[in-house]
Amino acid sequence: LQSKIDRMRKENEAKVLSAIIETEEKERRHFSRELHDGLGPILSSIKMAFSAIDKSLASPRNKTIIEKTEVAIDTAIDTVREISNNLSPHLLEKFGLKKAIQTFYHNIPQPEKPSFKLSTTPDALHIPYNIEIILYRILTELINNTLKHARAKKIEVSIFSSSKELELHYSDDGKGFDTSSQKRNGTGIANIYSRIKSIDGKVDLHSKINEGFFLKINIPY
Amino acid sequence: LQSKIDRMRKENEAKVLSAIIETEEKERRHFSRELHDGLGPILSSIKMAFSAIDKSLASPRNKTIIEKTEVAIDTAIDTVREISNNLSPHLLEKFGLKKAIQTFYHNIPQPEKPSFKLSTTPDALHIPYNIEIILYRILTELINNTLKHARAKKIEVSIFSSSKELELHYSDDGKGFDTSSQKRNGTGIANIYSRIKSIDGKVDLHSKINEGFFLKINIPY
Amino acid sequence: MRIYIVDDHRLFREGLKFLLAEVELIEEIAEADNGEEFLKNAQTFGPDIVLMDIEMPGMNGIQTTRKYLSGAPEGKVIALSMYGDENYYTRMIDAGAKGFLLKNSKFEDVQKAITEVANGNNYFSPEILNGI
Ligand SMILES: Nc1ncnc2c1ncn2[C@@H]1O[C@H](COP(=O)(O)OP(=O)(O)OP(=O)(O)O)[C@@H](O)[C@H]1O
Ligand SMILES: Nc1ncnc2c1ncn2[C@@H]1O[C@H](COP(=O)(O)OP(=O)(O)OP(=O)(O)O)[C@@H](O)[C@H]1O
Ligand SMILES: [K+]
Ligand SMILES: [Mg+2]
Ligand SMILES: [Mg+2]
Ligand SMILES: [Mg+2]
Repeated sequence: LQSKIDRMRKENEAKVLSAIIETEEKERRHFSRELHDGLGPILSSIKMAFSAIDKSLASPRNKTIIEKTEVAIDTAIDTVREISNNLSPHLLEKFGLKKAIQTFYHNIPQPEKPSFKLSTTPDALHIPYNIEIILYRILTELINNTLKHARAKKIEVSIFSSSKELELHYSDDGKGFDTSSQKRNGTGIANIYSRIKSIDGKVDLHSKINEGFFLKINIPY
Repeated sequence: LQSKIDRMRKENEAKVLSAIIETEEKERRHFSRELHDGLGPILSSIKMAFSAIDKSLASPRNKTIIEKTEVAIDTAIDTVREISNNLSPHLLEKFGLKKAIQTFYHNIPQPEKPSFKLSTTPDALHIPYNIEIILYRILTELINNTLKHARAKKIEVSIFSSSKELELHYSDDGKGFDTSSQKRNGTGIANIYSRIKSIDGKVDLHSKINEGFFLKINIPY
Repeated sequence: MRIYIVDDHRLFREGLKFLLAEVELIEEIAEADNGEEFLKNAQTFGPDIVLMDIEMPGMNGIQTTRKYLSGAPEGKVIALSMYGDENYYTRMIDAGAKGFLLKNSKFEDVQKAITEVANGNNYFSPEILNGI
């Protein structure tokens, strides 16, 4: 019975975690939709009306104001798209993990990004959506970390998916860090561990100063 | 030991619930802020710039477009404010439950609302924020229910808070409903029960056809 | 007239500055994206009017206003607020602000507020007067 209690305790921890993660995603999807459907069309209509103004008839001052406002409207539209997409990456829903991550990387507005290679086996992955969204959040965090902390030249990601399990490798060749030091107080890596724990998976992280960063994830199906 | 397992099962259920509810609120706060801080000022600035266009210099066609666009901008501003405030009631964070609920009621755009009385003991409540936000969500649901279903003349809310527990009474004098009938399929009241369960509290609901609606909540600190 | 804009949102600040620069009586405009920076430069710049955001990271507009006016009792501050709520309003007025403008105002109202407060009067957005 004691072992039954221990097992229960462990199961329940996983249940709490997966409840948290599912709730997060549900909320995000909900508000993404609300933004996208509620605000998107209003802004588009503002933009459209605006472009219909005949600028040749405007005074120079009015013309400047109109031009400036057009820029601000574009910014508002981009902001809505960005917030909505962070909330719930629509590319992921539509085209799957590979495309979504490639686009995510491509769209990061940073000059001189490291090279980025993503390979999957098989080429056309089929991953359940609840796992796919977890991997998406993890990869975007890992990529952000590399860009923020690593000064790396390259990032490599590979995903192997069989009928029984999924394995993911992430590496960069940047400046690494001392995993034994306890000074870190970010939440990014801790979140990766709890996301993976919530689906009964395993995380291995290796990094040393000047020896890059490597992370392996195993998820049973 | 069997009873220990039962107790654990119950505790764990509460843990899962409270994890879900806390996560919901955290996410909402986060995106509310993102919207409010990121999009709000952009829209304000569009509105201001727009209003500075000298309409006397505009052609009749341009003038019509400008006027229509002004309305659309106001709608966008209202939409952002509404989404952001639903996500995370900023008044609650800044000024507490009493003020936030009073303002919520005041702002409901419905003619001929029932009278609304909210009293608290002590006058200046001090409730932990995690409980405050739960009570806020519950009270807004109860108020919405009264307005949607009850045709009541008055609503009364009282909150008693001691160092050991909190007790909340909510009542309306509307048309009530038959609590024994199982036909109800809304989620509002079910959500109240799970929110209160997540913080180990207790809910008592009384209603009869033509005898109004009464709900009591007890929360241990 | 010399105007100081204190607001953490760049696009909003720059938009406002652009519009104000066109106003005839306004000679110079300074901007800061936080309260500390404004307090450091306020005396040197010598603003006739300060347009002060309420919600800013670090020191908020209420604290900044209080501190500024304790060193410059004749200073004239107009609060810029996302919300018309009475609670923000009273706190800003308590801190010594002479005007209270919603960020979602028409530019016309911004000009009115500046003129009124510069002349030693108070100014509050019409939405606020109606709401209270
Ligand atoms: N790819 C990497 N290369 C070098 N150092 C890294 C890398 N990834 C993480 N680190 C180090 O580990 C620390 C913890 O990372 P973590 O993602 O948990 O937090 P963070 O990125 O600092 O903040 P956040 O909570 O925003 O993610 C980082 O601060 C950084 O020092
Ligand atoms: N104050 C009330 N007076 C009379 N009937 C009520 C009152 N509150 C609830 N009810 C009845 O109980 C039902 C269930 O309420 P509940 O809040 O769970 O669902 P709902 O309001 O119908 O939908 P929602 O999921 O949007 O809340 C209502 O449909 C209504 O018939
Ligand atoms: K000028
Ligand atoms: Mg990180
Ligand atoms: Mg309801
Ligand atoms: Mg601000």
